[in-house]
Amino acid sequence: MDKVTTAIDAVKRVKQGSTVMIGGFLSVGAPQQLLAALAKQMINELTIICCAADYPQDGVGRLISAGLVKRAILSHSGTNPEIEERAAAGEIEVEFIPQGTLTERIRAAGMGLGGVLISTGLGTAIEEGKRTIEVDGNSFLLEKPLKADVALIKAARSDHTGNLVYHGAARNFNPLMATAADLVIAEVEELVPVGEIDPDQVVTPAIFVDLVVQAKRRR
Amino acid sequence: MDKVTTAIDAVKRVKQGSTVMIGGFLSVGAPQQLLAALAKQMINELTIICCAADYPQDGVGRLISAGLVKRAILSHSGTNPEIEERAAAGEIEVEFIPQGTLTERIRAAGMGLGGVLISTGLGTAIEEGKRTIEVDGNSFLLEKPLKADVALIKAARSDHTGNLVYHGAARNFNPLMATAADLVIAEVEELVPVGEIDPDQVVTPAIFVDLVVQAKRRR
Amino acid sequence: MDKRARREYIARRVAQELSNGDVVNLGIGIPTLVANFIPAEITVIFHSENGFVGIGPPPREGEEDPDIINAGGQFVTILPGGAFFDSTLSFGIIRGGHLDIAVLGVLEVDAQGNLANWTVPGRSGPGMGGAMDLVTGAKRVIVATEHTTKSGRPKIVERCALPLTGERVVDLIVSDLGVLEVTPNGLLLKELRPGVTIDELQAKTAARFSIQPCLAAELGPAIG
Amino acid sequence: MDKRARREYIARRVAQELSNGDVVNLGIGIPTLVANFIPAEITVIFHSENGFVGIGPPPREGEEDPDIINAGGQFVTILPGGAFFDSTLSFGIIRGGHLDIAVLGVLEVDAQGNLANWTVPGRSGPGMGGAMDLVTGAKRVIVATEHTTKSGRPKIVERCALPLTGERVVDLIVSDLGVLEVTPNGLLLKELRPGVTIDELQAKTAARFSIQPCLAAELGPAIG
Repeated sequence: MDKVTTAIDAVKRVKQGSTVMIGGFLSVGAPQQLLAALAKQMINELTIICCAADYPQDGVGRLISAGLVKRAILSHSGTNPEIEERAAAGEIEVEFIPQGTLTERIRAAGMGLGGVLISTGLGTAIEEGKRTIEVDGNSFLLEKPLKADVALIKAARSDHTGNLVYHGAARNFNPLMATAADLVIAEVEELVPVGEIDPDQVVTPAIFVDLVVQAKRRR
Repeated sequence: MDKVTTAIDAVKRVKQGSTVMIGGFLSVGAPQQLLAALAKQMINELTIICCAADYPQDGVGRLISAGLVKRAILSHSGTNPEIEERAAAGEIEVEFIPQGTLTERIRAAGMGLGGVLISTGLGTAIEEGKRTIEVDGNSFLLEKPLKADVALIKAARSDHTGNLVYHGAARNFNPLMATAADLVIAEVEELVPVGEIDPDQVVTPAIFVDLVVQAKRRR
Repeated sequence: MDKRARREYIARRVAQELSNGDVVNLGIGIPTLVANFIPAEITVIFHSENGFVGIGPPPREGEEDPDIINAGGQFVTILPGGAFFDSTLSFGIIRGGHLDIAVLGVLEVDAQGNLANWTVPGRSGPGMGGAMDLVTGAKRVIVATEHTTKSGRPKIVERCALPLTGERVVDLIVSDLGVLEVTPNGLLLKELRPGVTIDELQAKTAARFSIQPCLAAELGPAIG
Repeated sequence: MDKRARREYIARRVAQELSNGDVVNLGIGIPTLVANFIPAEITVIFHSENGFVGIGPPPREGEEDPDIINAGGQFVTILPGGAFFDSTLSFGIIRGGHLDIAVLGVLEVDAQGNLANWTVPGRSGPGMGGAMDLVTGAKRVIVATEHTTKSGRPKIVERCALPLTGERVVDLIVSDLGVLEVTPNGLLLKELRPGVTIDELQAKTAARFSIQPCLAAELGPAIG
């Protein structure tokens, strides 16, 4: 099954009000072309789930700057003054989650777990509204799975069915988000025929990927 | 740091009564040379954690046939009549865990989770003695982390510091067990200088591996 | 119909339940035969719970890769476009809703969709392996089984007596006599194998079932 | 001592806490400088929470790989023997006890080892990033900080007033004035920077502390 399409056609599947996971860490590994296409489509009222707010007009910052985000679930926003301004103005609701808890909550959704027990945040503001579970004398926070309607991810290399390989620190949240959304769109730098990627080296198997969009390699 | 040693020297670190995780699925991906060395050392009263009982005199079956196992925590024993005979005779205590629950319990130990919520086994004998946790109206079993003193694993390729790459279905439990034991000993088919394995292709980073033993490649 | 023909009938009928792009896990026994009957117009991806997708045909003799076996321990191949992974991801695929269909054999299956296939009382083994994960996690669970045991005892029962593998997990039962769906109102007979009478099926089934209206109509006014 | 010398003093002193083979995560600011002072006789592996171990020196200009940045967003390199991974494994390394030491800066640290470094009340951001995971998960947490804020306010306090990053997580505090250990009985002064008097340190510290006996002996009978 050939899953290759254009960025514009792919992002048309994102609806107003959708929950969208976006890969990348400070825009490295972010699907820049998909984000640009989404911003151009002006699909708004989005809830985004991402590692950080990246930079104004860069990475997920493209959606924030375009005013398309209603709610942001992320671990860090310090590199993007625009999200902080919009949060202060009441335009964006921001929820901060410790980065490692965010990774496990996304993975839990992808791997079909009902939740995971994590000690990060015990004794801090993160505890609020969460159940504490004791296991063998130790306390943990019950952290629930975090799912999305759509995941926009980025890989270095793909075949036409969506077997993905990543490069460097651009891997980050992309493989986990690929497992945790109803629709997974992968922007890839290099597109190769099926059979060219060694099955031992595939990081995200094609069964997780719905659409593949070829991006220009930056270097 | 060069971590390469011999099988005999490596398994001397396993003590009588230790809990030992052993990689492999029906002996594919099992550290055969380490198991042979361990059987030769006659270190007994072991608790083993593994996917299946493999075959008599093959894979973890080597330890079972040698009478070194006091307790086995695994998902399947149907290929090894010896473990069933020894269990019937009261020589080995056997605990069965659904295979997917076993993977997550090992991973939970490796990744520092206090537990995971899993629906597998609800309404079956697996429920016995376990806490049921409701999350948003659904029930799950609270599954605790499963740790070991030693993990004996197998990889296709390693550098001298223990960066591991796997081949085919021999990967199975090996990468997760590498994260969940105090001492991790990896048997590897091919040993290469540091720097020869592309950092994008490493599956088990060397920081998880304590000792590396070179095995003969079977093919 | 001999045993082989019965088994092939079941496998062929299960294959008709598959759709293009489905990710499918086949259990040992009759389910494995399903791979031989995939309609030519669709592509199905087979999942092997020991760690890959894209199971291909058995290797030619002498070309076996010792590291490529299926979950039954037999040498297989991997197709172009397949991928290997570790056991956490493999069971995450099952548990996380990424496996469209699991096809399994049973010792017993009942009117509520409960299924028993992993152990009998009084034995220590052999353990459930990945069966509990498969029946709980797969989006759709199809039982592929001969209608009765070798000794003629019904496998489809009102309530499983053996230790359960999964509770209310079965969606469809395909046997050598017909096809039954598990609905919230109990079993629904959807098809009879051509040549099988409703009386034969009824005699060999230890559970109540209703008959799908269009099938009842076909069978005549006396039935249903 | 100027600011740069103070920062280098702290980094050099933290570096002495590292052992051969340690896996270490360095926070932004003074902690990053620690990498410059690793004793020649040991090898330390630096972990970058955005997904790799084996952080190397910054690349030469024009040789930057756009996909290889540290957690602060700066271009770096990866050393031979390093490995990339996804964010679940990266935080699994931190949470699972595979990270020997985390070195972080603080806004406040207190006598119970509580630490605040992620936010101040009245601001929406910037979020904790990976800081909560690092302080909770690392086997040993070392705070590397100037002893007071720019305006001279003590950073070491009896009880943190700012929102906590972690509760009872700090093991050692290395400042430009000295080294304090967090013990079950509160803070213990282990070292004074040469030239710093106990009076100066006491004046700039807003928490009670005891003095390690051998240091007290050095300082003379009037103290401790």
